[in-house]
Amino acid sequence: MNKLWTRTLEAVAKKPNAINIMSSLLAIVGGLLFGFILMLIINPNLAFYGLYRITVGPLSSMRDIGWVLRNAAPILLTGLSVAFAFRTGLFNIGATGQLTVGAFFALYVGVNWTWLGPAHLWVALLAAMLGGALWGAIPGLLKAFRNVHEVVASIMLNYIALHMINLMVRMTIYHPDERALYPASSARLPSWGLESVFSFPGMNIGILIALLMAFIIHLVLNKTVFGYELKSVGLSRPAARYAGINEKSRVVYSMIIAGSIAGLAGGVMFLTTGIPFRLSNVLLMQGFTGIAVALLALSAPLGVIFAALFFSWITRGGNLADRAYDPELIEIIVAVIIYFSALSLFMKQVLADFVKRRTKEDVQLHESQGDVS
Amino acid sequence: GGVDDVEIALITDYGDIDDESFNQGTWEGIVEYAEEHDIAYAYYRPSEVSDDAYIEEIDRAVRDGAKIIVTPGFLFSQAVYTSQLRHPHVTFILLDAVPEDEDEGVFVAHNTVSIFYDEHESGFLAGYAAVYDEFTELGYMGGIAVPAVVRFGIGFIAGAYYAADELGVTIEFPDNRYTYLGTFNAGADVESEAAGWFNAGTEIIFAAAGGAGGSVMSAAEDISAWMIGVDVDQSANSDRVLTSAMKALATSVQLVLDDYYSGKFPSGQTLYLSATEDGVGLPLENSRFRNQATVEAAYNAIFDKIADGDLIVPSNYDELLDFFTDWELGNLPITRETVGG
Amino acid sequence: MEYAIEMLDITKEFPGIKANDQVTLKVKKGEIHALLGENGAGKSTLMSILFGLYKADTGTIKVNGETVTIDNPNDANALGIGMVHQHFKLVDRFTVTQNIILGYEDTRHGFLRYDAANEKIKQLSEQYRLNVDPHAYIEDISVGQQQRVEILKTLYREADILILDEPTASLTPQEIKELMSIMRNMTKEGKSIVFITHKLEEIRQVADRCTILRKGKHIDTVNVKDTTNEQLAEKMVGRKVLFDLDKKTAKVKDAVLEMRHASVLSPVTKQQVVKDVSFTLKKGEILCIAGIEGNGQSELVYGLTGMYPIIKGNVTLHGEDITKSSIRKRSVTGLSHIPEDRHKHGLILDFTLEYNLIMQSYFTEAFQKRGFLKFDAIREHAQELIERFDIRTSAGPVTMVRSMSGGNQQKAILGREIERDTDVLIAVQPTRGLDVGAIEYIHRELLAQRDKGKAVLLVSYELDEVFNLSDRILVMYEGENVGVFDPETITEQELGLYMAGSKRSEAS
Amino acid sequence: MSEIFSDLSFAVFWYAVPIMIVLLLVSLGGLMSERSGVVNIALEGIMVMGAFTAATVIYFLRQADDPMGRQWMVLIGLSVGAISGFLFSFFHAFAAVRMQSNQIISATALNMFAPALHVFMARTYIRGTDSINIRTTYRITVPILSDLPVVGPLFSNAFLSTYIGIAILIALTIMFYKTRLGLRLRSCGENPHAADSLGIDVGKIRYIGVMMSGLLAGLGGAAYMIAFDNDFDGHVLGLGFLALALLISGQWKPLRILVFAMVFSLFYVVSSQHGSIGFLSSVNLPSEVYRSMPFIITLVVLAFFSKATQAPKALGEPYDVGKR
Ligand SMILES: Nc1ncnc2c1ncn2[C@@H]1O[C@H](COP(=O)(O)OP(=O)(O)OP(=O)(O)O)[C@@H](O)[C@H]1O
Ligand SMILES: Nc1ncnc2c1ncn2[C@@H]1O[C@H](COP(=O)(O)OP(=O)(O)OP(=O)(O)O)[C@@H](O)[C@H]1O
Ligand SMILES: [Mg+2]
Ligand SMILES: [Mg+2]
Repeated sequence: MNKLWTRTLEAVAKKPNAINIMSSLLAIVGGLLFGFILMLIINPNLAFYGLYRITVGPLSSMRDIGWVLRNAAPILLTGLSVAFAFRTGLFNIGATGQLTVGAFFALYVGVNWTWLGPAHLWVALLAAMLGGALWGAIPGLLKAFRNVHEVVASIMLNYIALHMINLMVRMTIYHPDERALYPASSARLPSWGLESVFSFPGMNIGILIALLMAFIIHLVLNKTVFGYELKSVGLSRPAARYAGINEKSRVVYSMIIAGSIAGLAGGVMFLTTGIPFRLSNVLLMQGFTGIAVALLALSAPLGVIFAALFFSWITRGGNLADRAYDPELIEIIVAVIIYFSALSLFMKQVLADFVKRRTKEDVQLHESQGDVS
Repeated sequence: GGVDDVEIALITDYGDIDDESFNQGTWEGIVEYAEEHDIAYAYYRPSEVSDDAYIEEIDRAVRDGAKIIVTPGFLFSQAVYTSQLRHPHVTFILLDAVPEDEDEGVFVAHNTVSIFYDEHESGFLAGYAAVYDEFTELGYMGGIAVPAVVRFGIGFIAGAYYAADELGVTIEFPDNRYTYLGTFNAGADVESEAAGWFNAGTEIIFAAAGGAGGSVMSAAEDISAWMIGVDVDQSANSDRVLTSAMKALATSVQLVLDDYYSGKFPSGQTLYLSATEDGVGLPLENSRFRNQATVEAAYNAIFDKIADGDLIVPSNYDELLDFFTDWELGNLPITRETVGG
Repeated sequence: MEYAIEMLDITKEFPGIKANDQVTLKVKKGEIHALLGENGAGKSTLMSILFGLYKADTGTIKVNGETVTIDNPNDANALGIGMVHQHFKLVDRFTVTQNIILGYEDTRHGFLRYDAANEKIKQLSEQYRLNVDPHAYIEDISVGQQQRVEILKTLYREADILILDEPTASLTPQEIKELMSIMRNMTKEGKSIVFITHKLEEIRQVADRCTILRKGKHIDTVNVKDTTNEQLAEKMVGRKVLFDLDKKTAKVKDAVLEMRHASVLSPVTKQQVVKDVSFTLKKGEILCIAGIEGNGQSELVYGLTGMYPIIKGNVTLHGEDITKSSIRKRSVTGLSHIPEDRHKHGLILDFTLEYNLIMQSYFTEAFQKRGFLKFDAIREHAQELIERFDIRTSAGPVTMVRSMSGGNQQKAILGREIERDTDVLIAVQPTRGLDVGAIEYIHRELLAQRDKGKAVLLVSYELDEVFNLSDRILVMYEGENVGVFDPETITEQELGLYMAGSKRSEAS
Repeated sequence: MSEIFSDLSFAVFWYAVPIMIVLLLVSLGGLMSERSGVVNIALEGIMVMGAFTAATVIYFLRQADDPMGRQWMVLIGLSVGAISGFLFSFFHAFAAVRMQSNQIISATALNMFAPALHVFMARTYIRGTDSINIRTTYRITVPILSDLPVVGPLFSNAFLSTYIGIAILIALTIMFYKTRLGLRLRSCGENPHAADSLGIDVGKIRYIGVMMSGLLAGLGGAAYMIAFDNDFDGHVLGLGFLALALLISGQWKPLRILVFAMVFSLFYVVSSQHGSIGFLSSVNLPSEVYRSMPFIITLVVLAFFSKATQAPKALGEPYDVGKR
């Protein structure tokens, strides 16, 4: 037993990824602990109920799991977008704007181009990516050729998108209930039976699309020449240039791709009914959640999958604990978890030391036994 | 889980029950009634703005034992359509909308009543009273051009010019003093825009813009100008609120609750509450008219006219045009593009 | 005899390596004490401990006979110890004065007193003939001047024990001469100096005694007068080092690279830094571009490789005009480039070694198929190069390059570029900051390439390197070609005159 | 003509200036942090924290029915906002400096934390609802000064925060360029290794930088709430990010930041008052166009005027001695 424990620890010690994952888990546990203490302080009698609802609640029924998966899809994509940009040395704080533009493009096609027939949905999704790409391209170009800091450009573009898309919707696909029209049935994400599996009408294939995207990005970044170039530019522009990589164009491409992923999130969110694309002057928060998701995943495309699922899960838990504790409590807890995950470096150190100590002790243990025999 | 039971439940569409508007009005009605007859009540905030979330919240209310579920706002039409069928033994009060399904269309089930308000009449009364209170430069700020907001605006125009004609005064209410802010949220830009109008001479702004109305209030305070609140009596929020173009959310909900408990529930009906039913109006007692007496007299008179159907208040742009020609109010300075709807 | 510094049995371990192992160093008052050792021998570490940047695991330090503890640079300053670091520690966007007073500021009513500081700095820089302008911004002054600012820092803090960590690594011959005389002046003032360098000649010129480290261990401390360079080198490397590279006569063949009346514009300064330069590079020769640093040599190379634009004239490679071609185009047409700044351009420090080794060829059939990388091929390729150029690493192909020592990083670049087997090899300052062992190795490789019939263009600021390797010498002064010479016929002094601009030949 | 002028001067003095002050305060906060080498995208969250605490104290002070002059409440509100921002930013400092962690993650955490805390507290302990309402006018008119010819308007119907803001701008700029702390702060952002080798405690300096940024951002949040969001619901509508944008646009230099803050807030107000400024009121574009105008203009300005970035060289790198 002890040996097994040690061996796993050694395995962990060898694999840096494993250490990363463990430190992330540690952060999560720490955050939940903090939340529990908070709940105890606020209302002791409900604390256990609350913790139970938050953690187990979202997994207690297929329906709840359905919720988790459905809401994971958009933040998985925005997270992916941010993570991808990070890996190529750019901070895409504009995901929310790209998402908004993507959503409009998708809805415009989804509402009007009914003549597309069976292709309708897929064209709408492409439109979403196109819209996002467009909105991502602007800061990319500005950075590459007028060296405007991408963060500034993106922030400005977030607001421009917000207001201009409101206008576009008002002029083209407006529904008097302060929202965009729902897409035609031919442009709605099908559920491929997931609906009945999860007995949740809101369920659709959005999550599958998101997962697919995550794998594609994983491949692009880690297996392809293009990914190699992007990462080079991300790590050292001058060196990339020396290596003959056209770093300007790579910057633009990477923003275009990041944008298109965020745009796709817009499509996945709104190519359905029952979720209105509302006219409002507040930025869609999925874009910002994406930043947290990407960071919790240490910008690894596959890690993003888990980070997004986790976010969706814990948020769901928060809503389930409603009436015992305000859902804002969960937002607080999530924030704390993110914060702890920021301390991952520290956590890793702790883990590494711990692992070392354990293994050392063990070795000594065995040696002493050896002496005895 | 140790959460106590509920009989009357309110589901908010978005925002909280202190939105100085729909949720608040309805909630106050429920609280008052429930406290009086001590009935358990509670309100629920859906996790997001989506039919699924609404339906789920309704389900949860039902699980908590809710017998009556009040859903204020048009966003609920689909959710109530679905739920009224899934919970035939639960009663639904839907405000400002009818249960409607994307494909199936409208259907008000036996366990549901939907209530509309004639906002245009409320707006008319506000404009009328303002002009009678010797305001000559008026403006209108709507949140977003949803039907109710548009009707408020149209009524306001009609009322203002109608009063001006009666009094034989000329008023300033030009095209660029009628706008939709594109938001229901408070913010510096809204406050600044309103202040700009006041500074340029506008004396009073009718703000049918939810939270954004608060920014108009701030502006009015800063520049000691006036504003007119909406939906609920907002006089308490600021002493710059001249009056409020109310919809009797509280009272209407209470009426229906009363009917329900006395077994006279208007099953499957769609009620249009107008002046006739005291469904709309101004809170005279809390208004700050500069010449209270005159305004009150005029108000009561015109109110009865409307209530008795002697005066038909326009509710869309075409009717507004006709209204102007019928009553020879001169030509309408505010364009169709601006009013929209 | 009294010692200014005694470092006794110092041990310092970094994760995975003992940088110092029971090292002892004793520096007499008023002497210049050289510290010699291969790359990674532990010189900087030892000095960092003395200066309070690192904390020794074990061992004691005495200053002027007193046992002391030095936990941070402040303690060191208090004890009159000052250090000039191997990698300059200057704030580019600050003025000279700001850099010098930083951490040692003098204020009146809470405001900085620049006037007083400027005065003191002027006075010091006259006393030691450093001539630096207190108001100049660091990013605007030459490397040599930056060096002197570092020295001024220590003088400003009235240090009387100075540590100079490879101060000459990036200086021009002239600047080195000046530095040496500055050092002598300082010892006249009674200051003691620890002098780290890889250049035995310099030790011979200024140092009184020399301590040799190898792989973190103390090997010996000797009087410089009583030992030969060969002995020093042998102690340092642990084997005989051959100084005379048996250089065969060049078998020069036809021209590959030609530059005609080319002018290069620096995107940074927007200045025309290379003016109307022409030359021809032939197969089988090493053409060396000599000159004092900052006379357009680097920019000339940037122009050749396409990193800077050529605004006038043209360049042909194999007779093909590449004046306007992209960097990639040129490198595939047959240019290899060992860049001047190995950290900025030559390597991606946070990539693995194997990834760095394909920087110039990842896109070729060898390493990719339909846009996907061939990881096995990449791994093999890395192992080959590690073998062939004996690149020392902690984890083989997957070592993070950042963690490798300077010498091995340079070997990696060299290997990558040579292995591409192009006709033209451009090497800029390939031996900067490397120990004699590594230098010897690299010199041999360059000669080997030339003997294989490659054309080598070498940019070097060190005359002995120039004379040891080159078949022809092109001297640049203020961006112009002031003459091409035969190393056999021209003397160092004469070349020096051309480099200083006081002489021009019509032959160019 | 004169009418247009009066419209404009109204727009400027009543609204552009207060908004500019808010943005300026927060950007300067960002400056302190980023010039010391620590990225601070937590400005948004810290603003919320400042606004929330300020709103809370004023709310309870007012329970006692304005026991003191309004400006006293404002002063207390601002101070509390500043202090809470200062304390709140400690968490970012701790993670970014002490723990050498990714500086964006901890900041993101703060951004998520503050609004949640506001709503939670407001609902559970303060009012039972999302928002804390302290609505009234907090404008101030200084007796004599307001009659002065040129600067007069600056002293009538202004906010206390305006004067505080201006004072801080001056003090900070001097501190930044003329004092020991300023010099050390900037050195830590440019080359911490150099600073360290000269015996400067990089960690300490960065703590100071980050927490000063917290102080200013908190102050800015409070100032915003008092001036424009009297019914505070835990959102500052991205002003924190905007301030960050101005910081970068201003190339991390106080006076350039001032310029950008001025330009932006001017366009912001003018476009929101288009309906009432003489010549503009005739141009009748959709309101959305006007709303996006200030952002578009800023972007265009940047596209034409941003040269090589002057970002602090060590910005965003956790400082660890070992790294070579
Ligand atoms: N901060 C550090 N962390 C880990 N290893 C280190 C660190 N600093 C130095 N080392 C290792 O310690 C050994 C000695 O390094 P040091 O810089 O002292 O060598 P050096 O003699 O100065 O070499 P050079 O002549 O190239 O400057 C090297 O193997 C180096 O990789
Ligand atoms: N050697 C000096 N003598 C006198 N004054 C100096 C000296 N060096 C700097 N100063 C003064 O210190 C102040 C700050 O100068 P500094 O060069 O740091 O500003 P800056 O570099 O423009 O700052 P930023 O990096 O924000 O552009 C200026 O007033 C400058 O005049
Ligand atoms: Mg106000
Ligand atoms: Mg060294």
